[in-house]
Amino acid sequence: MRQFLLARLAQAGIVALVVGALCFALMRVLPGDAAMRIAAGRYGPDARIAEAADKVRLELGLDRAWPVQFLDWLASLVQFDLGHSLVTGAPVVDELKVQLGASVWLAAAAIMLSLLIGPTIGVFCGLKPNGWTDRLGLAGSVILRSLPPFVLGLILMLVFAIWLGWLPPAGFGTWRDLALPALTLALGLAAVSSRVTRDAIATVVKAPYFVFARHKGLPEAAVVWRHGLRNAAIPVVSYLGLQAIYLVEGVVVVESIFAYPGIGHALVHAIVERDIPMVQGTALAMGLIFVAVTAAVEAASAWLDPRLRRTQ
Amino acid sequence: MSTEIASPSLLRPSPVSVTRVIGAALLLALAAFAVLGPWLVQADPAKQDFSASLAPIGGEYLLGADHYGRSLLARLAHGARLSFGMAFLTMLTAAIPGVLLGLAAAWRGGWLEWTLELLANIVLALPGLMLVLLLLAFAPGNFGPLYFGLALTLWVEFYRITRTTTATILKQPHIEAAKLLGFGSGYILRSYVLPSIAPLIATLAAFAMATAIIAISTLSAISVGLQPPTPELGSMIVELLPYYAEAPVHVLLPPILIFLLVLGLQLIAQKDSR
Amino acid sequence: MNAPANIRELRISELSIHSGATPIVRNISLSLRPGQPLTLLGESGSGKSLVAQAVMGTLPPELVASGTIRLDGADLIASSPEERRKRWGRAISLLPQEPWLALDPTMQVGPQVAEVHRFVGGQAAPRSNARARANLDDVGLGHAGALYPFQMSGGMCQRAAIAIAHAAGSGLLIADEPTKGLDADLRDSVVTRLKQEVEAGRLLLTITHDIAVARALGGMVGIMLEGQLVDIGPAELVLGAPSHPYSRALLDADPESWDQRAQAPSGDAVLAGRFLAKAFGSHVLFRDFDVEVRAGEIVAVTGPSGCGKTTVGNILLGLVKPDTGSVERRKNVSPLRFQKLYQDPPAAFPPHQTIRRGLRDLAKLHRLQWAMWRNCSRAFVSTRTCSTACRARFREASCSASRSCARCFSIRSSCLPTRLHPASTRSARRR
Amino acid sequence: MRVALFVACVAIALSTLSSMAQERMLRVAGPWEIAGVDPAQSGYVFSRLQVAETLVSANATGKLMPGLAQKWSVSDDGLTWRFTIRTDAIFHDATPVTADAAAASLKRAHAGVGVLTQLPISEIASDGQDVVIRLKKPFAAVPAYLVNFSTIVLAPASYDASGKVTRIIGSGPYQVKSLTPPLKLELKGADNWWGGEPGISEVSYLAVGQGETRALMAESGEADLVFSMLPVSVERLKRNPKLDVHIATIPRTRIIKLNAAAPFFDDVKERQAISYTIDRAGITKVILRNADLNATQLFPPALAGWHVADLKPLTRDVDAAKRLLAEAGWTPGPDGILQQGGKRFSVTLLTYASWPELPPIATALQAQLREVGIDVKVSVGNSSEIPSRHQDGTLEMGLISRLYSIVPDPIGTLLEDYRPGGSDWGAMGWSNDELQTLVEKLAATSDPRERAALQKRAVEMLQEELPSIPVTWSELAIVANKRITGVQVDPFEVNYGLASVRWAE
Repeated sequence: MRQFLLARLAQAGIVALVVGALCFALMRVLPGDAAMRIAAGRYGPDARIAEAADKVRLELGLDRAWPVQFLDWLASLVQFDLGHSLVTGAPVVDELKVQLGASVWLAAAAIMLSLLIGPTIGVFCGLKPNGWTDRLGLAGSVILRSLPPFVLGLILMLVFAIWLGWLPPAGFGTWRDLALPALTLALGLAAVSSRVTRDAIATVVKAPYFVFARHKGLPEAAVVWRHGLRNAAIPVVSYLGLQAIYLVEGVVVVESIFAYPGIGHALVHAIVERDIPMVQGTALAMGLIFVAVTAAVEAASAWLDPRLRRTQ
Repeated sequence: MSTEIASPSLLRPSPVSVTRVIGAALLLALAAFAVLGPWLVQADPAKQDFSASLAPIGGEYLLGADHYGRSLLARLAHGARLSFGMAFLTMLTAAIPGVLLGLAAAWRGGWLEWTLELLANIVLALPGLMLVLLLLAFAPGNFGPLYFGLALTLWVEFYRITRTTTATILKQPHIEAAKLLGFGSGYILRSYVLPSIAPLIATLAAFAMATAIIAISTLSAISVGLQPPTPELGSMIVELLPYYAEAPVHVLLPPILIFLLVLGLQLIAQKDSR
Repeated sequence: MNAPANIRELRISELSIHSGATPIVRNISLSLRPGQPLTLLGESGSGKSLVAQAVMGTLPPELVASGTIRLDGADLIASSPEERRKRWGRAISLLPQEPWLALDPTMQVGPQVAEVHRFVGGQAAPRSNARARANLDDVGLGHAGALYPFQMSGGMCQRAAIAIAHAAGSGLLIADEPTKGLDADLRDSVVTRLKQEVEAGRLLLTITHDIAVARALGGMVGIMLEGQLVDIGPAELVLGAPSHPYSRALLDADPESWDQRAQAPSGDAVLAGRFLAKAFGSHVLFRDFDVEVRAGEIVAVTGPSGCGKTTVGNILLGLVKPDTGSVERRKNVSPLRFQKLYQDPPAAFPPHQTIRRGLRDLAKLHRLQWAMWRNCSRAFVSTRTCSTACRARFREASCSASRSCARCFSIRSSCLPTRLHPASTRSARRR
Repeated sequence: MRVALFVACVAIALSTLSSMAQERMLRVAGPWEIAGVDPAQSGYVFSRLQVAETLVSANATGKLMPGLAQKWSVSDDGLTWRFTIRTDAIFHDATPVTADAAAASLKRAHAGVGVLTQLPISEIASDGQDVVIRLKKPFAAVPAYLVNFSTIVLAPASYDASGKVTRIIGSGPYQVKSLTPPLKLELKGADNWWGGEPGISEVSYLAVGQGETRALMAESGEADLVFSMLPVSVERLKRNPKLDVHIATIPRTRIIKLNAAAPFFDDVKERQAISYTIDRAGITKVILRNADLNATQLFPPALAGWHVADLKPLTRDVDAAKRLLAEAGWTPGPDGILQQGGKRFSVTLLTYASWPELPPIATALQAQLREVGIDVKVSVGNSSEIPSRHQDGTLEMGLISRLYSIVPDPIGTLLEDYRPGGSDWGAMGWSNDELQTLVEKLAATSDPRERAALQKRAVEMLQEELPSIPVTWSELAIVANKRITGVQVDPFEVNYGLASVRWAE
């Protein structure tokens, strides 16, 4: 267990370093005048950007040699200081707390909802492959996959906010606000996870231990519950782990349509506005989340599948 | 219990499954629409006619017109060619290196595998959106960085799946037997490993194409996609979206094309039920 | 619950199984009574497993059974899927082949036994657990309740499966190839267990290709060939003085009845291992192991499973590196001339390639005359012993008709001028 | 099926809970995000939502009104302006608004990047109850500049030791209860605003970037007051019996910024031809859904004195455009694109998505220009690319949205945009001595009648020369739920008068 943690910690360190360096390098080589972009980001499109950019350049020391800037970043990183956003001037850590925090909540809610929807449907589809439930499940999954998230979001808003009037179309802060964006994401996730689950269940159903469990005389519910779900969950969990990572950053459109202050939104702004500390901080946080999620997936897989515990 | 007796369905030549035929027909029809459509539909997809703004379906414009009065049929045909072509290209660009690197990592192991694993993990840890946006910053509005950026984030999945599946296959006795019989690595990978992983890769590829199209539309939604007046299915949805209340069917036309593509791919890639 | 439900007779009459219009099993009639187990003996593809499936009610939907199967009067063929399913565990239980695959890999063995009491017997959880422990104790696995299947040997899994089949207390026990993949010692202990079940009053229907099992179980023996029951009668009679020519051929093919092969004069050493040692982790398999194989010589390495027999073979073939020691091969002998026959022959064929294609590629690789090979493979296809099913499967090597594969495999290896065939456990028993 | 049922149950539970949670809070939604607390960055949010105030304010016609300064005067030489701070104004931290505090805020604004940097200021000081601004040369529009949001007056406690704004302590009717950048701001009524108690004491502002979402917030009743509606939603919202839609034309014009130094646009005929090519009526009808926004000249009617009613309007005339282009030496090439001396008339139109309607208008312009044989590539980028490409001279065409009420008097913007050498958002590679003299004279003149003539002439010149080509004017559409009354539309977007909004009974 300690070894596992240490290895994870080392991995996190490597990820932090590489991600930071990579972002820094990429942001450096981007064409265009960073000061101009920062100025536009700060003062908006009506401002006198060129003049503001001169001030920005001076204020931020963007003229310094880039190794100096990078070492600066590293030195502060060691003290857990991610610097200040070049655009808002607020500490990057504070911004991340709000935006990454909001995104993580959203992602968590989405995953929870998708777990209720996707695998449940997947199990019913997988128990009778090619039955009508399965075909319906396939159709639903394909429809949800072909709708871009903003279209799906709009449809949900129309249904839940306008037609039924149950939920607010946008906003954040309460769990009512979380419901629609989370559902939008969850449906997108469930579209795939239901198929993954369906395939996993269909495989399990054919497995000798599942057949034997039936031959033992167990009622079907017990067979599925005790021998089907756990075994089918193994591939589903590793799939969901990957999804969770895509989710935290892949939600930018959902965030903007639901006016939800997430990290995707922040990242897009930070990149467009050349807010290097913000991009680095975000990428770093995302990298660490990636490490954490993979570790969690490994732990969950090991819990589900005793065969994996041997190797640890 | 039945392993000892040949299941009778194996006695007959296995019938090509109906769903696959439907899937293939669907894909063929879409491919024809994408390839031939732009030639058959004479209308210029960029020609505007304000008097025909949001013309209804079935009138003078067969599939209606968008808010600028541009023929939606022409735009869909050109858009299908571009979107499907680009998705296909993205998928190939992701799949080929992904599969090859996966095979290499599983076959050679050692430092090569270690390095590739690290690389894959870094790419996974880097937000994909960031990669695409950064690449796009070099040449805004161009296909090149857009599809390259998407491929760069998508190859990892191919790599990971190929590596793990190949690793399990390579442990099986028939590989060992082939080695003892003197077959070279090229032959083993080509004749033994590739056929085994092909169905999985096909499924992944289907998903990757859908992902690519949706990703491009998502990027259009945050105004970093392709530039007007390029007819691309994703950006068409974004353009038409504000008119959802007046012309809901118009908005849904491009998603319907995407739906047919994903459905076709899904049907064709679906695992045999047996 | 463990006392078997009282079933007096299983009577199969005129059982035929068709796939479309093609009969696969024809006119089987037999009956089973307490105290008198019945063993169906036959080759792969002879249809014996289908008979068991028909009794169990698990025939694939494309197969149609006709005739009657009466279990104390109830007609099994006529009953609905729900009725059949109700019988599982309660009236009929099945001892699966390859029990290490039939046990849930993610669940400890104890609960897998206990759930039978819990869900089939309707017992409360603590009571089910206690009974499960007793069941496991009965088969000598009292200590193993907390183990996962992957932590157990094949024999332990087999015993666990027996405990499970036993737990529900059904009146009829069907054992489908109960000794598949087990070595001689384990085989004997499984047979002993089965005999105990018979003594406890259960009906026992055993499906096997292993004559030794049939002999040991006694009772009645039926011999199946191409879907027909060609011979049936008391074991001593059928196995001792077979009347049917096929029965005789089958018995002659049994390794037990093989003639002792005269030891060929020993030539030079073709292959030798000196001071071999191998350990997996902290588990030492062997140390200072010496072995030498001379030309014309057959060397057998025997021992219980897990003792490192296979590893020795792999070391000699160069597939595994020994921790210490060295392997010497005769000079100027191509490495291709050291080949291996596999324990599980089907697994040694690529699942996505036809055997013909594989052989052709092999011929091309070594610049051999394909014509000669073609004959060789044709010869194989036309052998009478290769059943219909098997012939169809010849197209796809994914067949699990293992003997056919084994034969096929021998052809493949023997086409190369091979000097050494380390053969794995199955043939290691041959002396 | 079960899932649907479950979702339905959850939703029902949610809806019942939600109705209980309804508070009497004025919920406002608008497109602006709050990037930071610096007044130059997001002072407009705090000004519009009446958290902070400026010395001078403006009414709906652009007439200057007293704000924190109850009166102002200028010395005879035009070099010294005195603004007298009202005595009853109090910051939200209960300290009084003094001339000292106001001067400090203005000094900071002057040192930063706001509009004050454009004034010829030599000194800002306080003198008793007066803020004194001394100039290097006379400048008539100083009070108008003090309307701008970057000059909001904040309490001394708003700044940290280095002079950075850390929080907003203003003097308006609302004070900040909580701020969650970049999307949410919650306000509560200030205890003793000099203008009295606000009608609704709790306000929450949510930044909603997506226009469709804003419309849905209004329709669902989740927001009481929604700013800046998409043109397509306006008609639908007008039909909604629960909503009131208010529309005002605002002093913002979408113009094509041209590089008059480029061979494509160096001839005034070429610029006029482009103007003739543009189907302004079509664009306003189809994309903006409001034919009144057809920009027949640079300034909209709302800008009194700057809109010249009898000016010859800019119209569409494709034949005239073709003729002018031919006169300028452009002949159709084999591919239908005009060429001159082997050079194709192929240009890049740069625009940005900060204003959602710009890319669609650019797309329309692209198709229209193609009709006369001009090949336009549209490039949608970041707003900074326009000034950036202006600076390095590579810009050919840009579609921009120009605000003429950065100070309520457009002279500030004109002064900037059409100075010699041009400016980021103004002319490029174009200068005109006559206009320059006119504008400078205007800047120093405060007599209205004298100004009117000068203004008219300036507008006429811009119409003839077309250093940048007006395309459409802009409107501000506000949707208010009928639950509330007293909503006003401020075309200058100085403040939205939330304090006077009441619950309708």
